[in-house]
Amino acid sequence: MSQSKKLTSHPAKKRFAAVFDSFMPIFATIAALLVGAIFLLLLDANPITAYSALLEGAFGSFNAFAETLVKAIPLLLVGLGTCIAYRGSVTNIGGEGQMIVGALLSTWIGLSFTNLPGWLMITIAMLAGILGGAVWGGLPGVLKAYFNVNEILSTVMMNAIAVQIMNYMLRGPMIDPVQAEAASQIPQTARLEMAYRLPRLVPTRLHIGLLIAIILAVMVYVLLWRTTLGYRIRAVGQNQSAAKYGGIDVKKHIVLALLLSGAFAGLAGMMQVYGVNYRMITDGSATGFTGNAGFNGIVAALFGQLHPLITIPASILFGGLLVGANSMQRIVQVPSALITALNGLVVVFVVSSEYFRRRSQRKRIAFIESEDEGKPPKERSEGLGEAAS
Amino acid sequence: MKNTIKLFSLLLITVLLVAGCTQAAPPVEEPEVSDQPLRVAIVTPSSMNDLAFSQSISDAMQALQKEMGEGKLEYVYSENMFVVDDAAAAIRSYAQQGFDIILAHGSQYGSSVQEIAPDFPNTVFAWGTTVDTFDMPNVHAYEAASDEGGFVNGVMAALLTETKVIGVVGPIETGDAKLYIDGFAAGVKSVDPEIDVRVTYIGSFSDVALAAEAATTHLSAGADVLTGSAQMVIGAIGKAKEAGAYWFGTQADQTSFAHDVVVASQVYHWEVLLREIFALRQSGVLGGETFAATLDNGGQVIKINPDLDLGQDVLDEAERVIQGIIDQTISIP
Amino acid sequence: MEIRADQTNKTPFTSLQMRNVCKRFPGVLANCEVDFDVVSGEVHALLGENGAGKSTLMKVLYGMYKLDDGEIILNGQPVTIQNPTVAINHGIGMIHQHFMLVPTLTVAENVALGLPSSKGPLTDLDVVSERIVQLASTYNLKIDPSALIWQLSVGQQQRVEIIKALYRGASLLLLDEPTAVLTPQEVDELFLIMRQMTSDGYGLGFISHKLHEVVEISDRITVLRNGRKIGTQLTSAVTKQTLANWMVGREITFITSNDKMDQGEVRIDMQAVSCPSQRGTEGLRHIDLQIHSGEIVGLAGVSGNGQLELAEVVTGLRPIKEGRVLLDGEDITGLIPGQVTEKGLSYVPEERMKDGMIRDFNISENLILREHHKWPFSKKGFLRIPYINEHTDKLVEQFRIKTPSRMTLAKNLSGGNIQKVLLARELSRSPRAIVAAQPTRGLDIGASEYVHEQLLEQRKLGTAILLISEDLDEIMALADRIAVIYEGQIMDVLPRLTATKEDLGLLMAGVHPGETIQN
Amino acid sequence: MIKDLFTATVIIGIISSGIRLATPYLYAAIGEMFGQRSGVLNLGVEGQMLLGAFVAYFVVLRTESLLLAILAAIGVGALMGLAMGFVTIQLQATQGIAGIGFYLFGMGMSNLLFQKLIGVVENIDGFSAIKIPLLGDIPVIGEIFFRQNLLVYLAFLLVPLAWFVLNKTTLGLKIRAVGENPEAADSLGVNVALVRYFTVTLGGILSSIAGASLSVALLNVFQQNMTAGQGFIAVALVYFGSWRPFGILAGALLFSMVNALQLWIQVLGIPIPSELAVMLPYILTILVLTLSLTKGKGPSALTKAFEREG
Repeated sequence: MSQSKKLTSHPAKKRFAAVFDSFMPIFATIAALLVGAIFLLLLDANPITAYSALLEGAFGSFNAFAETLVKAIPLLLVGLGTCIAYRGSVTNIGGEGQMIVGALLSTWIGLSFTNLPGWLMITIAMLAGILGGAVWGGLPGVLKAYFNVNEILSTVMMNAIAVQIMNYMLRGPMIDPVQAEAASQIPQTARLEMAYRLPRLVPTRLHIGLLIAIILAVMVYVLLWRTTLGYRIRAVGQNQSAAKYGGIDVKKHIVLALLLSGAFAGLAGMMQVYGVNYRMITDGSATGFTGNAGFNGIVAALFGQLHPLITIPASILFGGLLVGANSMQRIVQVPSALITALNGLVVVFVVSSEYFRRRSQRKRIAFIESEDEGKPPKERSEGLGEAAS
Repeated sequence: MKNTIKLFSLLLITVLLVAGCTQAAPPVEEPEVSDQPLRVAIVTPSSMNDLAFSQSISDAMQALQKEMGEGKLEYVYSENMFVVDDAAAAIRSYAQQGFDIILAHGSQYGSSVQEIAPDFPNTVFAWGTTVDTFDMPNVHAYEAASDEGGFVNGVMAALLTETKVIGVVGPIETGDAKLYIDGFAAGVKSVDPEIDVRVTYIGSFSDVALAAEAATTHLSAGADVLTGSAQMVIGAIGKAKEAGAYWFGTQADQTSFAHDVVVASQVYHWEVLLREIFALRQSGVLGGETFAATLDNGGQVIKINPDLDLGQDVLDEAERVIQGIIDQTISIP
Repeated sequence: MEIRADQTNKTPFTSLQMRNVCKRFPGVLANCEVDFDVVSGEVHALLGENGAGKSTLMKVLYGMYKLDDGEIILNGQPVTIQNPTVAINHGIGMIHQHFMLVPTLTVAENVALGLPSSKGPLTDLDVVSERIVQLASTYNLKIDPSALIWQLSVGQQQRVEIIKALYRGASLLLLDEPTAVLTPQEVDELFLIMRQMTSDGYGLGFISHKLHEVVEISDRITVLRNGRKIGTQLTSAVTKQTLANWMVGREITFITSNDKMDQGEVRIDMQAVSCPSQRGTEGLRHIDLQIHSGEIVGLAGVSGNGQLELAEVVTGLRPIKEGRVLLDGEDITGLIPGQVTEKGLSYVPEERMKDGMIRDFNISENLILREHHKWPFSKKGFLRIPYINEHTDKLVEQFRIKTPSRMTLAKNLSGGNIQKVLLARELSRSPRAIVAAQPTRGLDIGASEYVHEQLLEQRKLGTAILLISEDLDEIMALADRIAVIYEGQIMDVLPRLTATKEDLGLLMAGVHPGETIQN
Repeated sequence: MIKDLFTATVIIGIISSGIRLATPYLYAAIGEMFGQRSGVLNLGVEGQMLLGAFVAYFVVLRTESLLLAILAAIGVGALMGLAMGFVTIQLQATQGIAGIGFYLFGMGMSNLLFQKLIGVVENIDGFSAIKIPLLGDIPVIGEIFFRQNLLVYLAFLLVPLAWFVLNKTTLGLKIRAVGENPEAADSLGVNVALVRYFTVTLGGILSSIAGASLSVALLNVFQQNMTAGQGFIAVALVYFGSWRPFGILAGALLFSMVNALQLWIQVLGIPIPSELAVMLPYILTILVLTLSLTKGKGPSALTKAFEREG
């Protein structure tokens, strides 16, 4: 070590800066909402009333918070998949389609076997959801690894295909027998048996899926940093040629990363059916079923800095934003399109705030050695490469 | 990183505790006072001015407001609730806010109503379009017999086509759209079974471009009369207008959109049903009824474009069929 | 001079002075109060170990780094160089250590990039190509303007870099470690070009850590250490020993492997191995090469003649088309890298950050790359973190890796320490054979010494070592036998004791000593 | 019934439908291609299209001026592009996520503005078909190719133009260099940020025109969410076309014509589920790309932010 001067800032100050940084997404959200306030004013709505309604609607009561958590479940699950995909350096924007296929498969099984004990069916259904999502995510993986088909292209296309399959299944083979008789033929399945529903946690709509998702978040953390599989996925994601040199089958792990991320989305789809709606209904679009969770989950993971554990609170905050925004729409009666625009603003602001976080982080990190031709430390993403211990 | 996790968990726990402590008070039951305005909340899947399904309920509410007079009827809405889950949250929230009547204006909202209604026994829930009240005392069901209007449109279309080819542009093959389209086809066949009714479902409620191209395809394939259902058909109407082909509308009056070619529109007048629902509530009946907007009760009207010269025989035949459906001498297969 | 005259109307270069230059990066002072000057017609060498701040100083001059303190005076005028465009406009050109070329573009496109075109908004590649040929012939730089960069050898790519600078009318040329990738013959050619340029009035800044080259080519030498200037001397007035001491700050000794080892049986046996290259052309052609246990075989050759392919064929990274590879008599042809690893073969890849290490993994994670799936690093699919940590701490100490913690990401380590991590991983496995490609490239003297010690240590233990290097001095110092590769073929294998640099140089150029050189 | 597909009417119909359907894809995908060639992935195309569609429609509705409409669309597209540029180039935000943000913003804003400023859909007089003299009179071919509206012609002219700009101009050279090796471009004095701002803004403008081509040229109406995912397809087509204008043209035509084909399959009453027909273009696009041997490698610096050290 040479005369290179380490930055010697006060440790307490440093810790404060670190805490400040981790709240950056929240500050960004607030900034976006401030911009949204201008729109609200233009729409003759009082921003203070509106935003209190938002907060109230998201966290203001036990029931509201439960709704927020219900909303957060699919976001968290898709977000966990995103964490894995991101570590494996694959871009999975097929969460919507994977949710649908997972839901279809698990619903089909749930409707086909009516005499099983609830816990057994729920387990089977979860596996079916995982399987469906895994297939729908794994296929683009295979196409990418073995046929060099870009996964952005294939996942976009497969979202559209999944929607059509859903529409067909729900008006055809899987239609509710009652609806098949009726003139209107609403494209929906029959309702699941009472016993098959995911148990509720408290007397609200909040179901056990939340606990499962949180446990899974921990498992994803363990998977990524404590298992050889996670190690391999991350190695392939970071540096394919080094991974190959390390004896890792690169192609296989590209498929696995997409497959696993699809599996989580598939499970999210299953939970929407078994935990919330108890049947599948289609309005002809993906969003009608997923509520955009396939996309928003990606955003939630980003809120959570692509770390499975931080994605838990991030999903809850993001879910709260969505639930609260809807509630705001009801209270101040602004067009719902504003909510979509606000949602977009929040995403843009949060993703931009990364810049400021990185910048202050870079200032904090003392350079390790000066031997390296005086190159500045290019620490872009603390935490992303961090290991378990 | 560890700090971050700790902090977030701390935050989370705080929020949970706060949320737990401030548990919501049960919804206040409002005393029935007759001079209070009737408060209605509407949840619709598309936007309130979609020139189709959602707009029809909005028009009905405005008509009723006018009819009942100043300050007698208030209504709020949540539009674009295509996410069933969000719609459920909206329905529950309106119920908690103590609205008198909640209109779940979308067939996909059935499950949500079924879940929520039992928790709010004093609130009237009306679910459309369907016939299923789940045997609940505070759930009404309403639907539109859009096959009736479809049948009438079909009869007129059959009389107007020269090429004996008629094109239909639909969204997805279900629900109200399918009901209308099947009725339409039956109407055509009732006049001349030889006429070819060709149906395309474009798989989307919003893809205007594909709807337009579907119409163009029908026109290239020889169709000279077109119809279609759902909000994306404006693309198809435009193509019909360009080609000078007749168009039949449904769900709302589409005449204003293309004066030269829109022959007739099946228009819903939900106010007819809503009036009944309001009246029943006054008499203490909160649910259990099934309503249908039909040609008979005026919930459904065939609005014929007066500016088009269709020939008297077509108009007469349409009138005859409408009457026939009303007095049930004509039944739709 | 006439080339420059028709290129630009820039004032000809007379002198450059950098005074009291300071450059800071967050947490580190890269240059501190450095003075450096170049006058027309001279080569002024900047000598120093890696990390001494040589490149930083030049990048400041070229406008790639912002100057924090100090001043730059060009031709008597103080100048501010905010970015490379300004530098180019001042007639400063730079040949970067890592080439600044766009691999998917042609030579002409790379040269034309960023320049105004004679055809306004349209490219004028025909004009550019013509001028390239012209320039190239003046300085004997044979190059095809329509060739794509990725198809060129490293030496050729360097010529493109030189042409790029000349084309822009550079009259002060900064060369950052230009010889690192060249054969002795190519180095001689480069020096010839440099001399011709100085006699044409160019000023040259020459960065190197190779003492003998600096002494050979430069007129003056400035030595940097730890970001500070140690001294400037006329080359004619200074001894190598002084320079070396200035560089390192202590006395240094040069290691050689003079002790004769008993060679064991054949470890690695390549029999008529052929394989295609990266570009789909013939990479290796019927390679026959044996390496014995306890022997270091040096593979000399100009970069791009099949060294990478050979290393990858042995380590299982590249499929073999014909022939076979044996390890201790066992056929390892067609095994995938993981299986080859199992057999006890270690590999130190040439591009360690690209092929051997994962930038965003920490030291622990990088140390287990090869055997993460095996006991004792993992059990039933789970990593054994406590053991891995213990293992890391042990190796960090044993291999003297300088790092604040085992959690430090590889990208935040210095080049020398990165190589130590890599060696720690590869050598701690007690390998039967090692393929080491350019193991000291980019390392300072201290770190290079360390690597050499380690390799010799392994040799003592009876490991078979294939040392691939473009540094003939390194090969001459370490190898027992020297194989020379040229266009995918082994030209000859010479015992170290009888090999001369001249002969090796000829072999590297594809000529057998004694043969008459044609064309 | 399958053989009904092989009649002149159907084939002509498919080709001419394909040309119309491909028009917005061409604008949007070519715009996206410029961005990606310089290293910026923009997933917000859909939002830019919707805003462009709305603005152009609104201007025609109020002023009846098509020129103003296109200028307004260009203005809005440029603003959206600049915003995307600021976020991804200046602030180095993750490009994919930022794009999703802009998609949601554009979709929400266009719906909001529509509801607040217009409310009820009306038909407008958009670009009308222009018959190219002589060529337009050629039987069959004339009808398919030379009786389209201005924006359709321009979309197809854009393809060779884009090829020319990319491969034959100094600007194109800079774009390609910046997308492959920004450090090298930077060392030669190419302003990497500026080049990227240019391409992303151009992309925004072209996406916006893509939307306008729907609302004021092909359909002459506006409806909420009328692009129905076309922006995402456009992004996918850039990958399909291996970042080359003619590849994109091929992809856009393939996708559009298969879409036209599936409409014909339904019109002719060929008995397959309508959903299967609708998914045909998506399946085929994946299949073609899977089986095709020549797949380009994307620009090396795609999605990588560039920042000069020091």
